Amino acid sequence: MEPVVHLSGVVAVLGGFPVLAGADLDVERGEILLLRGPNGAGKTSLLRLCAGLLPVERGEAIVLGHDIAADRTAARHRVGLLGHANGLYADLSVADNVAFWGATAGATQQEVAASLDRMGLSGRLAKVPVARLSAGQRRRTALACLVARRAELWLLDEPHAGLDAAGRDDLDATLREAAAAGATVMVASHELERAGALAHRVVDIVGGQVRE
Amino acid sequence: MPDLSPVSIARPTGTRVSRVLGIASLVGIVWLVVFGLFLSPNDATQKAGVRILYIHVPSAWLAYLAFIVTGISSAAYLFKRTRSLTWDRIAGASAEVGVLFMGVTLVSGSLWGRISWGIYWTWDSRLTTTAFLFVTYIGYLAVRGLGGTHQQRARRSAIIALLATLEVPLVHFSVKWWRPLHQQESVAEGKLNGLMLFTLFVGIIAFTLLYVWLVLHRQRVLAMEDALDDQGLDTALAERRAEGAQI
Amino acid sequence: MLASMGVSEQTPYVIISYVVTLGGIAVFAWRMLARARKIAPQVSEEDRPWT
Amino acid sequence: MSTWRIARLIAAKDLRIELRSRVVTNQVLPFAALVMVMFAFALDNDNVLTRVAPGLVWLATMFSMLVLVQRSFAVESADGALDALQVAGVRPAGIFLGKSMALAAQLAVLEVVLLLAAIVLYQAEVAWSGAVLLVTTFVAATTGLAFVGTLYGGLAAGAKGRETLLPLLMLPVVAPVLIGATRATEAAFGTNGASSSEGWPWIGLLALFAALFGTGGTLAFGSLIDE
Repeated sequence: MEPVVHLSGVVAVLGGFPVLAGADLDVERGEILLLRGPNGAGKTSLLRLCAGLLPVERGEAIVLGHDIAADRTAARHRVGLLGHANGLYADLSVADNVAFWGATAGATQQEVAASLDRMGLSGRLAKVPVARLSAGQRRRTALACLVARRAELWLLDEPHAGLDAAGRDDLDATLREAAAAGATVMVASHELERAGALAHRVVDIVGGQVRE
Repeated sequence: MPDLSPVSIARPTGTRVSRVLGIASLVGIVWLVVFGLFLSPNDATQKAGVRILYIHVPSAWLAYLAFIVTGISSAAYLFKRTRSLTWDRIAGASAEVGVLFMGVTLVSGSLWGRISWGIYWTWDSRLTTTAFLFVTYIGYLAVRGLGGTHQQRARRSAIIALLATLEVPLVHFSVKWWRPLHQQESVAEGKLNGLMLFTLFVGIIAFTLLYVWLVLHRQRVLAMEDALDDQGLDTALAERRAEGAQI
Repeated sequence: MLASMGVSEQTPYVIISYVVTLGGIAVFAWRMLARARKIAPQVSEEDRPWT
Repeated sequence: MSTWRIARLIAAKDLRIELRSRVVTNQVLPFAALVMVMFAFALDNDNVLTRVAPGLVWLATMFSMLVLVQRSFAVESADGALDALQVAGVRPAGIFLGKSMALAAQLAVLEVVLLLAAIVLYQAEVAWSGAVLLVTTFVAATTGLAFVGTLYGGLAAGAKGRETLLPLLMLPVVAPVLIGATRATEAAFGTNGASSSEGWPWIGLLALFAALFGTGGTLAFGSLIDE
């Protein structure tokens, strides 16, 4: 079967600096892959490249059957990214945010409600503006948005950061469910114990390259 | 006389053709100064003021031509079959030269207005459009400096240049209708005698050659700067890979 | 020089307009060529197809 | 998802943010009113004020619009939402049209307030015969301004020094709207003895302007916001 993500000799540049220096990586469908490595190794860039935010300077990059080196917008609607930023609107309530991001992917009201439930955000908390939430609660809201979008490829950058124990359990369970349902998950994390138990496979990112 | 000697210093971006162009435009400028300041007579009504026109009219004409070239090159870049960063660099080089020419045009025009009309500025449609064009293309150059990859820069600035090109007629007509009783456009071409017309003609030739020479060189400097970025990437890539090998 | 032009109160305006125009272009050209000379040694031959 | 549906979704989201945060009501509108009062201080003569009232209304609109556009894209870039919209595969044309619609709605409120300020503070007189022209002018000018604001706001959104880049890019471009809308409003007001028939040709200019930037933005917005 064709891999969901296929990178071969990928070079990507940010502000003149080669954040990725010839990365090779294949990720299979249904896999949970952990990316680990020191700060500045290129984990975030790899995820942003797969999401079509960072252009491919050289090399071959296929995501979900789309050649994103030729057109990096091609695969976007089937990809979900949780980056360092949460992508939330601070003035809107939790429920409004999840409803908006769900709607961009055509989610129904039931699906939005289920996503809120999944991340423990239903009830009183749903009506609170994001601006008043703690960092962990914002992370939960962003995850609920991601769940509502039902992406085929999940890209998560330090998803555990800021979450409490219950939040981490919810996150891990959600990722396992998604992978079992056929989604592919790529996680960049420093929480090696936690994410290592979750992942099917671990790769190291060093100096903008991937080591198995 | 300003020092323009292209022969001695043009080597990095010079070729035989550009050297011939450079010498020709330099000779043209010298001719223009000789004819414009000394040999041509004073005008009956404008007196010495007419001498400003010998540089004002050519620089204005070339400024407009420069922006037309920017518009055409931008369209050529956006058109898939002719997509090449060379078009983008020609557009950028031409806009820079255009802003330069338009800047000096506004200065020489104001000085001419001061001695012919007694005022530095009037809200005549031609002047106002020119001033807007000047500011618009300064904005275009700012957009070119926004960063990103070469292709991103090229796409973004090509779109802005095309929008600017389409907007110029709107500005022109709105200003024209805004002031229906605008100043007579009194460059008075009909009243110039033979030697005056010849001087103006020399000016237009000299400035056209100068424009081509400037854009040719500037475009090559931009190409070298782009190439330098790409070369920097190769060294940086090697360093980045070595950083991986250490661990 | 001034005699041949017929010196008048207009003369300074004429001179200034010539100096600004030609001087402005000269400064631009000079800086452009200086930049070219500075970076040319760092750029390889094949990136300078005109040479 | 169709471009039109995504545009409505984004416009509704922007307007809801505005209803919750009240930045326009609590900050931009008072700022605009303040500008009108400052004009009165600077042009301390009732006669002058009445004569130039239409121009001042549109000038205040342009300045306040800069604040509105900055705000419209600050909301998107504060927490990476603009990136998220792109990753979500939302069509740039949809983002452009949606944000333009929301901006147009906010501009419309702003313009009504400025118009009332001109009537109250500057003794501008609106004749009923000019009402149709006046409404048409406001609709055409607002559409064009919303398109231009969104186009250049999106371009400047990710840039360094966006606060200064936006006015540099936008103000020269909106000059035809300032001229056209001012002349058409003068005709509608009957300022300086202008008759309302003089206003209609300007509507054509405003419509052409809106069409140019509406088309340009719909086609090219993706390339402009892509970092």
